[in-house]
Amino acid sequence: MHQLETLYRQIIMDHYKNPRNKGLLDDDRYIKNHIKNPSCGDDITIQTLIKSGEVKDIRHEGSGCSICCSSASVLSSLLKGKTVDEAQQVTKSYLNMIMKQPFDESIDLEDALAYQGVTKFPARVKCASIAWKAFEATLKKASEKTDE
Amino acid sequence: MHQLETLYRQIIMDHYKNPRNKGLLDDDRYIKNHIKNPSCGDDITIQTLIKSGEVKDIRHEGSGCSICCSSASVLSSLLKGKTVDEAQQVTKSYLNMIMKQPFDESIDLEDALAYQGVTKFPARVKCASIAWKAFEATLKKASEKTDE
Amino acid sequence: MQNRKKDFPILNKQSLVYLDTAASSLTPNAVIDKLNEYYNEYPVNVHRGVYKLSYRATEAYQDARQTIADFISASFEEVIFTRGASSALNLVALSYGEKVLKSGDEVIVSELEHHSHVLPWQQLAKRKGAKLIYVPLSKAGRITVDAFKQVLTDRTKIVALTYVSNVMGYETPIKEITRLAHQKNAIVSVDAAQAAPHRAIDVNDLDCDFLAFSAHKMFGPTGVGVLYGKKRLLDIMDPLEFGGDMNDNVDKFDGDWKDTPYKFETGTPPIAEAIGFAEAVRYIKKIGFKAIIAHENTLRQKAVDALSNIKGVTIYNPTAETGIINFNLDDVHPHDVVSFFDEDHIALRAGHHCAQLLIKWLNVPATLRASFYVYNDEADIDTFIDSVKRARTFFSDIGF
Amino acid sequence: MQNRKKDFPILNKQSLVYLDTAASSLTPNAVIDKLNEYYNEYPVNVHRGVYKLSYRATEAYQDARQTIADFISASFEEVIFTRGASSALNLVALSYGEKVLKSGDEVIVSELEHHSHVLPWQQLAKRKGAKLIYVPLSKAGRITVDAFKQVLTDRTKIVALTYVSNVMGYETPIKEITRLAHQKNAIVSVDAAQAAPHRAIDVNDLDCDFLAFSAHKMFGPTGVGVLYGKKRLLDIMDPLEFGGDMNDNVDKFDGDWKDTPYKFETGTPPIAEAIGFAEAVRYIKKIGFKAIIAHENTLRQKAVDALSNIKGVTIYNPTAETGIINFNLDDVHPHDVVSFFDEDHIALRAGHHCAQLLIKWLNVPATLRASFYVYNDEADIDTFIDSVKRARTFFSDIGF
Ligand SMILES: Cc1ncc(COP(=O)(O)O)c(C=O)c1O
Ligand SMILES: Cc1ncc(COP(=O)(O)O)c(C=O)c1O
Repeated sequence: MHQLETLYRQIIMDHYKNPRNKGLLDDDRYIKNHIKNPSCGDDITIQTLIKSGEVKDIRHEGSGCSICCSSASVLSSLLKGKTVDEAQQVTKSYLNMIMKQPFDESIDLEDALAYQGVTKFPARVKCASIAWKAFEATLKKASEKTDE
Repeated sequence: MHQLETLYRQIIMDHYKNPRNKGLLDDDRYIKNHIKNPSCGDDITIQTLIKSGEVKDIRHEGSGCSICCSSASVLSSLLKGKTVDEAQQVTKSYLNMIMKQPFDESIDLEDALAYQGVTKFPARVKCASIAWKAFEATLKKASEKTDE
Repeated sequence: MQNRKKDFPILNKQSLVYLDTAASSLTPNAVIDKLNEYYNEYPVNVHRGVYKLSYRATEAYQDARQTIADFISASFEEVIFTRGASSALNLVALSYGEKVLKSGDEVIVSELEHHSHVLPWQQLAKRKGAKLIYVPLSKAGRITVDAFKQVLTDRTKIVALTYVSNVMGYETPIKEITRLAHQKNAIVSVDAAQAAPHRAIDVNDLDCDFLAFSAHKMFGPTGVGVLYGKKRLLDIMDPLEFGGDMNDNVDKFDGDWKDTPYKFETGTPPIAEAIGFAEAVRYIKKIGFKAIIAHENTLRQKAVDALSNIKGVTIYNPTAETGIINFNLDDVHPHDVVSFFDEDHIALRAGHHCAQLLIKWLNVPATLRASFYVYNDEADIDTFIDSVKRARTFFSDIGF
Repeated sequence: MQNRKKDFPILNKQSLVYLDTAASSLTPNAVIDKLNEYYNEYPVNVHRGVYKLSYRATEAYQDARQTIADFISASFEEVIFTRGASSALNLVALSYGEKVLKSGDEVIVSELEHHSHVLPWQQLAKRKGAKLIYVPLSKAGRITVDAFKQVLTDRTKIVALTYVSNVMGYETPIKEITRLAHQKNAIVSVDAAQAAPHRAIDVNDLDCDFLAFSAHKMFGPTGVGVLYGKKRLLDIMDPLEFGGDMNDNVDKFDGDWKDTPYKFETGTPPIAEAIGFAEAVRYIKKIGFKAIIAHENTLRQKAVDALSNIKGVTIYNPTAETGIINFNLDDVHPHDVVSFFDEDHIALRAGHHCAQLLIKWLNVPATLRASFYVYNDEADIDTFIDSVKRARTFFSDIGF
């Protein structure tokens, strides 16, 4: 078995080939965040609709490798419908997991758990994090808006 | 005896303390050459009057260490009155001598022989060569003028 | 070619097939030893010291310049040490270009250019109201003399072209282009970052006006590159940076500069780097370009032949004359493929290779690039080809 | 201070009293080893590689930036790697100065400046029709807050001053000057090339806007320096050089740039050099500035006391607070003296030290400069003083 098989899990390939929630909407109520990975050219935009403390919708668009594109799709299906607090916790757990930091295992990462294998490929950790970082920035923007 | 004594010969000190032919003239018939040593700030101008294939007069002005200033004085007294050809040969011999190249020992370097000691102080070779290099450039200029 | 792997410490430490020379070459012992010699024996500043150690450093630094001048048949004062090729190419635009380029003038570039040789001119042209003209590439992606003739006009002031493309490995007919450009009084700036490591360069023969390359792509250290310029042009150019060691007399409200090359090298230069660079040049000369070219051709041909027989692999530059292969596995993003190679201890590059215009011209999101140098051997090619085959199967099997 | 000589290979190879740190410091084993580690174990390019070796190089390069950011209490994106301090100081003038300076504006500099911190502003001011204003130096040659107040006006846009003079060793009251300058909305550029090796720097505490230094004066390799800039200012500045790795999207006729620090670092950066620089910073931290300052003060005081007792020696900066002594043997050109020291295996510098304005202010043709660092000890001072005494006798005896 090639080392790489531990990375390309079936869930990941499924989201890569059949991305959920793909394509951006022309809707001002959404918060948009765009992140690029200078080291490999991955380029993802995450578009999020937040209302009454809940993540109502997440859309994504971009180009990149399978890890990068699939993780945007996984994120969108996982966090849609969650409260902002829950989404924040999942995001934090996920990012800690792929960066080999301690993370709260009681939080259910569901499909996103498939990315645990990326820890063995440090050069690809960024690919798996970029969509989530964009979403994290979205939550920050949203909380700043609420504070106003 | 300090190593340096082989460098600071009496002739050198004499020309340093009592420079011959010092000070530039306001005379258009003279050819002027100015050289700087970027590595230590020595700065010498040599002014030469050449007529009918003879070095009629040499003046010099500048600032620098004792080796640099004295060598301009030695040069001026040594080459004044020589034919251009003789001056050229002496200059070539002198520069070869201080750069540890083979040189024609039949050519009498007179006082300039005192600078042979500089070969043991490679960092000072430039100091001993700068006036002579300026004079060499003068001869080149002169020969170009004659060619015209 | 004799086996050179033993000259490279990294190749004796681990299993590694290094196919990323076009990004940076590996460093041989000779160069590492030279750097150590500087730091162990005379790690002091140059130019201004009158003591022996500093004299030694100054001599070594000046010798380095002469060695590199000789390497390209230039003269001492035509060789300027810079931070690297990018910095050197920018200097041409920021000093020479800044001085001569006027509104309405034309600058010829190409889509084969590395960003470092197109962006400086693009931005200068925008600022000056000059026009950036792209040589139309041939179907294969080449710069041809015929295409160049189509864009050369009386308004052409600058021609800025790459000597060897860092993605396609094509050699530009610089000599003929320079001859034509000079007929129109245009000057020619050559990006030789990918040429200098692999081809003998004679600037007199080429007759180009500027030429730049980097040490780290030709066995040398990081942190240093070279700009060659014709003395006549360097003489009329203004320094870009002002400061220590580039000036003669400094007054409160004015100063004057030294002659080239010093007026372009303010501050403490990359001393160890320049000395290491010269050693790298000596290493190249010892092997000889004839041997280098023959060796790279052999490896390249072997790899191209094998790759052509693998289904689902596209080669974008099958006819290149230097040791670069630009390819993709169909339907698999190159970053995915590169991880596969990495696990097989094969290092090669995926991305746009700082040549987005070419990647857009190829109409792909990114490509894989394998590039060869003297430390590669036929066994490396076998390992590489075997890995490509298994990668092809792997990615097909998991559903790409 | 424990004896540090053993950390420096050159001091174990030969008899050497090295008193030219202000030009370049010697290089310790730790830094040399770090450079070797890069060239032996992962001598590859950064940023764009997705394979393990390149990842390691990228991480090491990024860690280096963080280490240096921490060293001056800056943040990661405020640290730009340059070719050296000169290049860094020029970047401030050529990018920030170019953008904001208008005709009639005033730029405050001083005669204590190294050429690299006065010429960039002098030339820019000339080009822009701005006014260069010199802080009048005190009788001792210092920049004082009072004198600064005299020249600070509502038209002051830029204040460009040295933190520690490389000839006089004086420390400028940068913090107070910055406070005053900010009241007039002027920005402050600090040349810390001589400060960073010898003083803890906290850019937040100083509140200066830009600050530059070089690796080679603080145990690091040649070929690299740093520009610190406040993020807010770096954000509005345009890149100077364009090319690979500083851009995001590149189109034929336009491109956009990455954020700071990357937009200022086109091309392959000084990778080994930055990594070695960070190791140098770790070496300094391990010793600690408290110990460094105490040690240098001890040596300096001992040397000044002894020199003051030698007839025919003039010290120009007897009250300096850093380890630099600027002096002359009366009636002997410093280049003559320096050869004497050289024969005694003492390396120190003679000349204008790239500070001609100060040399003119002192009204001498050139001076001798002895500067101390952690590898010097009291025995070095004894050797030095003994040599000065014998030199004094020697030159007097032969008739100077
Ligand atoms: C005070 C000062 N500023 C700037 C510089 C320039 O540094 P570098 O030569 O490393 O560019 C120096 C060193 O010569 C210096 O002493
Ligand atoms: C063709 C070409 N030009 C210029 C460069 C820039 O060289 P450097 O990154 O050393 O500045 C490169 C290397 O990336 C290159 O391949």
